[in-house]
Amino acid sequence: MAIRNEPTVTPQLVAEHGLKPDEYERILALIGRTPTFTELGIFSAMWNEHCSYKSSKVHLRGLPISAPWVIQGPGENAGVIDIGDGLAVVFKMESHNHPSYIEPYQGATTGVGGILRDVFTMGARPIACLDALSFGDPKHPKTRQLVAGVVAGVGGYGNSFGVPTVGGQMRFHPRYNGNNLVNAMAVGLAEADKIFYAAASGVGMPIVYLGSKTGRDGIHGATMASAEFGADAEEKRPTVQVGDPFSEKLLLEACLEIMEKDCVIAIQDMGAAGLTCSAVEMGAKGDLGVDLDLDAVPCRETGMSAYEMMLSESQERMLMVLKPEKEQEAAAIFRKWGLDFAIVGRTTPTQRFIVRHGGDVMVDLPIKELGDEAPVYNRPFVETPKRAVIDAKDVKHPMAVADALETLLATPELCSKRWVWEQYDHVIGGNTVQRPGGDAAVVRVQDGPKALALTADVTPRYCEADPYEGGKQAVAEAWRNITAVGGRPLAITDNLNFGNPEKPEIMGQFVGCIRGIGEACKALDFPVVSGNVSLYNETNGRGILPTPTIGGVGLLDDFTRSATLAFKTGGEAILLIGDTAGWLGQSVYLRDIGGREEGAPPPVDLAVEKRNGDLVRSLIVDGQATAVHDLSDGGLLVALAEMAMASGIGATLDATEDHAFWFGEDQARYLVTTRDADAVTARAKAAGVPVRRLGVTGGAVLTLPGERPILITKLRDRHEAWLPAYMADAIVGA
Amino acid sequence: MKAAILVFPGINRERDMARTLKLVSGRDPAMVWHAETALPAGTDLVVIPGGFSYGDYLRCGAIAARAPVMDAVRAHAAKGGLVLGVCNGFQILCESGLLPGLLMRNAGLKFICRDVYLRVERADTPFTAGYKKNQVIRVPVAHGEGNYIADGETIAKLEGEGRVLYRYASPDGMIDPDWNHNGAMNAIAGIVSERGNVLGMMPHPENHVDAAIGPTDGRGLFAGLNDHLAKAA
Amino acid sequence: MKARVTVTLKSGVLDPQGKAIEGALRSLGVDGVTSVRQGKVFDIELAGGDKAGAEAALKQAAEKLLANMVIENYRVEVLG
Amino acid sequence: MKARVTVTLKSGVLDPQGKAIEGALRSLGVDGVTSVRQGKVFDIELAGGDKAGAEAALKQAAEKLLANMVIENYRVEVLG
Ligand SMILES: Nc1ncnc2c1ncn2[C@@H]1O[C@H](COP(=O)(O)OP(=O)(O)O)[C@@H](O)[C@H]1O
Ligand SMILES: [Mg+2]
Repeated sequence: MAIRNEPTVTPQLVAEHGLKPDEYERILALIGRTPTFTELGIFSAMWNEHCSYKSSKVHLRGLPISAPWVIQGPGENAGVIDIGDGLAVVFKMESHNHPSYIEPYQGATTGVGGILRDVFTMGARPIACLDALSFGDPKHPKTRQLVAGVVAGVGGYGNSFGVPTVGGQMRFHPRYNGNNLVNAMAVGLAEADKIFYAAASGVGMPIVYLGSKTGRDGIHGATMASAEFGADAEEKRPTVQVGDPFSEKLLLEACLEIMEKDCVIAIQDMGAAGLTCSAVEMGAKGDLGVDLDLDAVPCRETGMSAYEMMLSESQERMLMVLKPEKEQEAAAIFRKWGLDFAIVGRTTPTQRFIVRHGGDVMVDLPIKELGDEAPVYNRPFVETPKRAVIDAKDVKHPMAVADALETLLATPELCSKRWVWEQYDHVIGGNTVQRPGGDAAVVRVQDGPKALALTADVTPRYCEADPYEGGKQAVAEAWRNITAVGGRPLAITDNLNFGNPEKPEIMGQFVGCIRGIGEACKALDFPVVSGNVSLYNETNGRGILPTPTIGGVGLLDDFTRSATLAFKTGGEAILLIGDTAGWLGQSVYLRDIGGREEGAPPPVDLAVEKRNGDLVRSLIVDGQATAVHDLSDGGLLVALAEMAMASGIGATLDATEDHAFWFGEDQARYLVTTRDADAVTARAKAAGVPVRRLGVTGGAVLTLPGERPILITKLRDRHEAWLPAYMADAIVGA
Repeated sequence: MKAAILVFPGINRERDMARTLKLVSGRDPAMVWHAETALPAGTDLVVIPGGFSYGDYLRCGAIAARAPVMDAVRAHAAKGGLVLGVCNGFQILCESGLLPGLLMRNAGLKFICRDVYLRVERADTPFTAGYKKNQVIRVPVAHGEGNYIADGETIAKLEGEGRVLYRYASPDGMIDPDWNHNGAMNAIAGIVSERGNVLGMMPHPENHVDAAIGPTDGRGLFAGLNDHLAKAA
Repeated sequence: MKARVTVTLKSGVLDPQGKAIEGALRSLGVDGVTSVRQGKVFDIELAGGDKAGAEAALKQAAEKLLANMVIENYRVEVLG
Repeated sequence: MKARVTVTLKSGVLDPQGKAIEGALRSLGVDGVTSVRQGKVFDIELAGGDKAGAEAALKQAAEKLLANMVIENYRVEVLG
């Protein structure tokens, strides 16, 4: 097939498309001829890491993905779980790392927009978002601007679209210099028997294009190199997409309306590799062919080539297979919402992917093989060497416990992230029971009494030191945060951010983390239902910290039986649930007070996690716990201070202990307050859970034996001050 | 209370508002599409909810203010009918000329979502009848452009005629720049029209009505309206 | 036909964003900036070739929508 | 010295603002509008009288702050 106006496919062009020589051989063998330029573009898009998961697939297969409540596991736009009463929760997390570094505001907005689309494509109305952000060293000259842009972008999209952003994470570490991470999670609610999928069915069905017009957005570097061939190469085209939350809000309402009217057979959003991926997926999943006519595609720019249209990543677009008899009705709905609506193709019985443009057949490929025959690599990996366990006795303590606490709470790692989440509308919808600032966010389901507990977690420094334990810990912490509000953890989405998988050490991190994640999911009955892999997060040969972000979803049967972390009143006993050895390796204390980022991370005993967590949850549901907080970064005293700061109520502790006890990061622990310490202790003993009374709530200061009293208001001031002060001289985006 | 909620493309708190009106009055409000040219017969309260009408792309509320349905709202207001604009609704009312002044970008140039405290300046209006004078209520805000400004003369007039109904305040009711999160002139959070029948306010009383979720201080506004309309009927 | 409508804040109207940019420029080491005011431009393409008609239409557009006459001024240039 | 920096979107970059305004103008009955692109202007006052120096400083300001060079173009005019 030779096509007018298209460049000839040369080895150089193949290389510019990121296809390796053996991958190209595979293409030749598959189609029996030289591909056209547009076909080459399609292969490069379908077979790149992002779409094909070629480096990660073999390892992802090991993850547990089922449970009785799982309706849809990985493989669709988002995962779906059953929460009873005929309702389902649809959720997924996705990264938009690289674009957010190039253009932080737009990169973040389009990340949020993309994940929201994944969720409402399945027929769910988004009810919450979360965001997990990693930035470089605060002292790096670019960091402040990246934070300002990304946070404004996450808010800018979610606030306008109208979904509450209720939780997330934010960290700084020099290893993210040059590679900040933006992971966005969306959670939606649907009727369990009205979930929509991508698989087309029926021959001769109209394929409909919906949403915004197609422009030359996000067409990749390889394309730029060959842009001279196009009709108008007047200026170097940016590869950054611009988000349009307004159009997406209209798209949401229009999609839900036509789904409600039962017009839809199949639906797929146009995400990465836009029209290509969505059309191929619809056909391949339905064992059908697809015949597209690009002359019908609504375009924003003139003279767009087939290549450009097939690879454009313009946002806020969808592809649908409609019931033919409902075409008029659907068109009217879309027009009412002011959105483009065009029939751009039909399903065929041939299992071929045909693309026509200007009278030419530009593409004629076997549709299933485009996806199924993508290369899969079992890349070589080396296991990350184990690090030495640090003996707490060998750690020097340069300051008193009280001073260390005040210092820690004002570090970039542990300071309040209020500056971030106050830029997010977290109350819209009227269902946010627990706002950001607690363990998991709690969002009421419709009029209740059910509610969802939502969290996003990972501790990258643990993953770096020991990928397997770090992977386990990320899942365990998500499980723990849900438990700490009284939720029953149901399922997770994972967003795996790593460096270059072609390096055996990085691949070793990846494999180790996945093993840990899988093991934790299995032990905690907390399957993976969706996820996303982001590789090649590397600058100057240095990868990011391995960052497998875990987005967790749990269920509360009755949200009035939940716990928050704030102390409720004076005179209540403070109990520590779980064992404390004083693990300082990889702790924030060791790094930010001791100046040593060293050692093995705390090990995670999953059976103990489960036992301790199950007890805490039942204490909450039975009303015996008045405040609950899980212990994570910073350890016991940091968690206790957070409970005090959230309430303005102090505490008197009578335990005489050392720094390792107060700041160690041993896992599977919680702080609980109660009016009836004896009853709780008895229950813990019966369940075989270690419990220890630390002191009592009350007053306005935190008192520890042998330490100066710590004023809660002062602590809070320092805790709240760091981030706003750091961001104060951020240059406001013009 | 026969309420009608206007729905412009990009509005996103219409469901929150509808739920609250139902909760307080027991009656579902009518949802009125922006392209309509008339309000449902018998409408006694028009509500313009929050959101980002038309993406707030030109100026907040500017495009919506010129939509067909706004002529019907003007006519309703001219007859003395009640109009409540919240957040984007307030911006739309200013842009449409139904209220004076404008909402500029927050002084800190960032979107802010948090609970704020409002001092109720007078209780003898339909929009404040559910409160006591000088009562302090806690309600959330969620906006990037809520910084009320007007020229000196307009401000003097608003103040002189007692048309500032809600003001940002400290928890104990003091007017204090530290508690004026968006920098609004005279800490203005909500004003009424000359006739007193059109209220615009930035905070979201509709999000604080349900004890199960949190504070219920927003309820008074809707309960007051409901009682007022019941008496008038 | 191409045209440009420029909308600027009336003098005396506070421009917090302009102020912030002013500060930012100073801290970026751009010398001598004494004030910054931010405005908008609209680059508009029009069908037909009637320059006077276009100018009238755009004046109307500016007053009806593009500018808020309470705080903003506008200027129309039809570039032809 | 007065100067103006005009920042506009590169061609091909999506302009949701412009698109919404275009639609609004049409429904307001402003005739013949075929496209609207929105940009920004910064009216800047500078101390001193060195025109060339001002121009250089503003170019730097535009590239560092006023324009986002990934998606925007800028133009500096020193009006004197
Ligand atoms: N980027 C963010 N977006 C929204 N909320 C955030 C963000 N970063 C932190 N938070 C919120 O701040 C609180 C503390 O965060 P974190 O210390 O990570 O919690 P935990 O240790 O319980 O996982 C949580 O409620 C979290 O949801
Ligand atoms: Mg926690």
